[in-house]
Amino acid sequence: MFGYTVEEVGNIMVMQGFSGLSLFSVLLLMALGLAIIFGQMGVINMAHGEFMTVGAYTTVFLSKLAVEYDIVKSYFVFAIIAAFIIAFVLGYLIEYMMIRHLYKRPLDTLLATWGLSLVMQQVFRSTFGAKEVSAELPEWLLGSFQPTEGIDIPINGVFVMALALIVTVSVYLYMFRSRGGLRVRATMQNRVMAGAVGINTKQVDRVTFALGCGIAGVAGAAFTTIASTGPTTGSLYIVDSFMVVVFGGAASLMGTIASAFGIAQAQSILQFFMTSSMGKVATLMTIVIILMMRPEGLFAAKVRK
Amino acid sequence: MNALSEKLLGGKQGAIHLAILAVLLLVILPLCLDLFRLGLVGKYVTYAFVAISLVLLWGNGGVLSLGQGMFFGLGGYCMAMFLKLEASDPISTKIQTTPGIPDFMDWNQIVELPWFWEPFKSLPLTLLLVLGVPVLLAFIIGMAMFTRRVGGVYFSIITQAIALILSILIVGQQGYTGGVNGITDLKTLSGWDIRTDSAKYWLYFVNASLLILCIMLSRFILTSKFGMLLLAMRDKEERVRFSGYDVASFKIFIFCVAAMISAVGGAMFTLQIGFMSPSFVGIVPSIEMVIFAAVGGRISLIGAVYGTLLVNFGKTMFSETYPELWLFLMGGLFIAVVMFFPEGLAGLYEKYAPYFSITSLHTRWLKKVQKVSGES
Amino acid sequence: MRNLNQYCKLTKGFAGLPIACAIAGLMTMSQVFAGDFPTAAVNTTGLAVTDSTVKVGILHSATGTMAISETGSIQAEKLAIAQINELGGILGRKIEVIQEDGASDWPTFAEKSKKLLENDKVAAVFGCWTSASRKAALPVFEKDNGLLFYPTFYEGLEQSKNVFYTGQEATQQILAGLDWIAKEKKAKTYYLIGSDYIWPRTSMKIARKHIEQHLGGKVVGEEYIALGDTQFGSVINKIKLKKPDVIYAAVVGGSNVAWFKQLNAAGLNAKKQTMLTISVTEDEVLGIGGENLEGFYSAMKYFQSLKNVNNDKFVAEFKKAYGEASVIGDVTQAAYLGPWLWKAAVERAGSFDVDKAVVALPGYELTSAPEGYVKVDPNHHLLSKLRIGKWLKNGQAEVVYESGLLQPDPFPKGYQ
Amino acid sequence: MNPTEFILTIEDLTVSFDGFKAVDNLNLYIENNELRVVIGPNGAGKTTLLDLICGKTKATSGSIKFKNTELTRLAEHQIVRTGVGRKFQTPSIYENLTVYQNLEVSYPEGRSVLGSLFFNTTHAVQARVHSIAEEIFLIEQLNLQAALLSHGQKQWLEIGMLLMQDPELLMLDEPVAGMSAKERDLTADLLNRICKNRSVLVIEHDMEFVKKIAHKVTVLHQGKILAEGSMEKIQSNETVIDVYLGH
Repeated sequence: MFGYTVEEVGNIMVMQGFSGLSLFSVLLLMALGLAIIFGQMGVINMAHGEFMTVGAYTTVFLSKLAVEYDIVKSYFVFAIIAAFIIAFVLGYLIEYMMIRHLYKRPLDTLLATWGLSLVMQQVFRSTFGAKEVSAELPEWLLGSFQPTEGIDIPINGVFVMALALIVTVSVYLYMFRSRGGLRVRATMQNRVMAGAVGINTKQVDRVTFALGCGIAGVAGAAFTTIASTGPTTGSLYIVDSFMVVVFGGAASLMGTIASAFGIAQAQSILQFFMTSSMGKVATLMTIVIILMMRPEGLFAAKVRK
Repeated sequence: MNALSEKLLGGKQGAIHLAILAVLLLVILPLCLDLFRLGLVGKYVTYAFVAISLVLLWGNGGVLSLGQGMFFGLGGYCMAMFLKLEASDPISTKIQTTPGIPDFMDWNQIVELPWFWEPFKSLPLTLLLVLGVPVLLAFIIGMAMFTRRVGGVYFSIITQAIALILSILIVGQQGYTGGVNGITDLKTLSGWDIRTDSAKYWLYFVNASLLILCIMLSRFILTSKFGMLLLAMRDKEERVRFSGYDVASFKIFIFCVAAMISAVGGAMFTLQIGFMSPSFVGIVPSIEMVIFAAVGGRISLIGAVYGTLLVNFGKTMFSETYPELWLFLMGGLFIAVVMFFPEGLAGLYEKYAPYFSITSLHTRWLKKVQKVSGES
Repeated sequence: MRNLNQYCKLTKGFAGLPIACAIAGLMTMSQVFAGDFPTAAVNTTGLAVTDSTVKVGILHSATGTMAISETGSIQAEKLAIAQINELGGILGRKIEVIQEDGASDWPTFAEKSKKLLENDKVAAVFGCWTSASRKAALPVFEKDNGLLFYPTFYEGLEQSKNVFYTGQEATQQILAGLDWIAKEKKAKTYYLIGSDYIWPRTSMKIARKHIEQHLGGKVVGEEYIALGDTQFGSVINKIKLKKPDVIYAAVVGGSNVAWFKQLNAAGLNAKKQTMLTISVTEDEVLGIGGENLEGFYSAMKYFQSLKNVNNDKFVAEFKKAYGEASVIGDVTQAAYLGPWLWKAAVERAGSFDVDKAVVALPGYELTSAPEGYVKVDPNHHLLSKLRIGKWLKNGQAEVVYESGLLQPDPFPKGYQ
Repeated sequence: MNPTEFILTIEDLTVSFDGFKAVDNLNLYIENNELRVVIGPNGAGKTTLLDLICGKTKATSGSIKFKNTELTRLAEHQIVRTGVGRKFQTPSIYENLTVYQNLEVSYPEGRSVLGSLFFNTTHAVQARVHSIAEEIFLIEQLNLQAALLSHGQKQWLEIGMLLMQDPELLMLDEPVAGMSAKERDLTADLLNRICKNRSVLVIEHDMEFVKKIAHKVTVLHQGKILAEGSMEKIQSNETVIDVYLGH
């Protein structure tokens, strides 16, 4: 068909399916942190992308050290953990200094965090320079492996997938299987009541926000394997992240996963059959139209008003 | 004063404030600034249109659109398309493969003018479309979202996405739109060279006067029952609905008006700066313009204008002295305004102006006098 | 007195910057003094020229997404100006720089050019990087009759009295490169891919015409990626399906890094796939990482690894000024030429007046450019050579091919 | 029985939220100038019933006829315009407007976009605002910001806002919640006065108050009508005592 052998087409379909999946895990990683911050707390964190960049720069920085001490093989795991911790702490501070004063005014958090993102970008620029940098990656993260001739499965793609899976599962366990998560959900559903039963809601807010940022940091670290690291890298991700979360129906983790999957498949398929930029437009367009018809997103439960 | 002027000027206070602004824009600034700085002010004023549109929509309507840049951009593009057609007459474009069409089309192997460019051959039609296209888009978006009661954050994010789509489209379809370069190298408006100094002065005054007009229009809307209903909706939308009002239609209307005002700003931008670029349609400018309004103080039309002027002067000055640091200031401003003076300039004015007003000075002076006389 | 004075100047110059002076030796016939050129005579159009100084502007993005690319140009222009000042400046006048930030925002470029020309009355501006910023600024330069030196390789289709283009226009960069790859790699099928804006699209248009009409090759795919898009899975699969002999790439910015990283991860490395790109210089390599580029080719007029006297000096100077780690890309070098060319123009004209300088420059031969000999063409572009660099793991390129001197042709017949 | 005698005719009305039937196959008839009180334990579906009538919630099946116009297909504001007014459980007024403005906004003219733009506060309007304010005991507070009113006064203000619309059917969800005994008496008089030329449908828990006003009482239980009739009859009704009064 179309002058290609069946095998060729088969291989492409396999790889195409895979790239759909890896795009899915990329979007999922981007969105998870936001799903917690926006979905659970209703805070519109426009600086989400910058928290990812924090993770990315952490990785780059550590990779430089790794090269010096010649531990390139193993450092990446630590890098991810470090990225999480740093982004987490930063998020904790930001919540304390800024966000907590704005819970009553969601649209204002949007403006304030936008301002924050500008500041962070400039901080990156002044500390790491305006030029893009790349992390020294361990061999085992490079290249691809070939189950059969003609099929290449990108290793970094697999890596990102695995990471996305781990993060998602742990978020799920935390939110729905742990006391901590219970407190979070309680607080978000009924702050007053939660306070009344002795939950330190302020603390919960702070940790929840920080957690979201931490996950963003992990995402950023992971993306050093597939994309660029520069002062303005974060701005590449922010809109997509919000699309995923909103499309999924802000409050639900399942929704986020589902919408990440849907968007990823749509985009990778459209971009295969149309030109890349038109593919992107088509995807966004579809999302917007669906959102207009179903504003509460895909997975919002119908409730009795 | 009678009902109408009352509504247009918004009472004695309003009239005074408007007059002060008018004098500042139309007399003082032109007198003290050289043409270059005045040109800058002219540019800022075009942003002020967007700022006041946001005062209507966000400050009073409680609906934050992160896509006002779209309407500014569309207005600008419509104007630019007309000017571009005029600039690319067969003689001046004879080196092209197809003379008589805009240069960027020629570069993209387009051999005849696309149908949607045709209307922009006539000025009246163009002026109509400058207002019409953005309003139509706003109407469609509004219909789709307000009738389904999409509001608050969701509205903001969706408008943002639409802005993104539009900018990707414009950049992608460069054969028809000029792509990322925008529509550049505009020369004359029906034979009148808009690049000359005299033209610049004229355009500045037209621009400023239009702004004053738009403020009066907005005043009219806000002081009417419509304005009161906007406030009511922001407070208890359900109640308004159950008082027999079709809430959606009101929101759609104010959204369209806001789009129209922004579009006027865009068109004036094109005329004064001499080109239009997709960098206005995107997300960043849309959000920056929100901060102009916020600095001015969301609910105050006049405040929004001062806010815009202030922020942009700050931006220009600061970026001249410390090119690499102005982002800190800009970002800091966003945070500070939101956290420390959500009322913006207008708020500060409300708070401190009475203290300096003639009457209060007078009374304080009287007190002093009495005190003195009392002692003697 | 004057001789003594001259002696001091020279020693100072030499003591301060021997290398720069050596360059200057080639560049200026002899040391000159403000005294010989009364301001009234050399500046009849009210530019910011005093008896001892002359103001110029540098206009690039120090902030925003483009700062990534434009920083190098700023550094190079400042370096050149510093060296010129060390040599006693131009017509005995020291150059004062006014730097403005374009902030990666085209309208701002227009605003700042206006400021530089109308307020600061600078004698020349070195700046702009993207075509969009140049297009925005151009009308201002033409109206105020300013003088702009533009460093980036670009799509051509432009020629202005007020602009000198020190980078290559499309045909210079594309044709020779394609000829080489077609001959060298026996390439028949090509896959064209670029970011979605005017420069890649115009370049690809020219490339396609050349491939189909002159090389008898076939374009099996043409793809444009939205600026800032970082996901290439599908595009790469399309390429795998078409199996082109050569990928011809003009991807820029953040996308560029993602493109190469994902291409490699998908198994399309230099061992399996030939790629010629026109958008990767040493600057980009910093972000992409040598290991992802190893073995791919770039078509540029300059590479840092170029072996010649001028370049050795230039690289040494640059690293001295901006640190060992700093790298020099094609555009950075082109930006470095700007001030020197302007100096030549002014000195040939014996005046700072734009009109005089503009007519004086064409025909000038700059023998001391790091890229080697270049000549200013009447169409305000430079005659220059094209090199093909093969990227090494360490982020440097090995020059594997060097063309003859190429005539710039901004409006190429048969390619439009 | 010929439905046209009734101002409101509800037949086979059902609504279910994901299977849970909040109102189940309900029939209800209200006559002109009748003051009907609906009582019932929490979750009986009282508020949902009002939501259904005024269109806040869409019915799953069944019909609601008001003066022979089918309401189930109309949008909220259209329903209001047919002459149905509804007061919410928690007083819903415009806190940052004055009492006067609250009433003026509710005046049933200039309801279209353009209408509201060119609406002028005529003497007629002012007169009406004053008379209503008189009626709801807020004439003194006309220029007070609504946020500053007491809870009871807010309840009255909302009733006043409805009266401005001069509806033929007035639905009140717990009008005396949070009122002092004195305020309750005043409200009772108010309701008895205003139901002279319109029908009123009240949801209330306070039996004393119900006694004072009710012409007829309907008892809802689990979305169904348990009993209907005069207060005396209801109070003597075994099942009712069982499920409700007994507790």
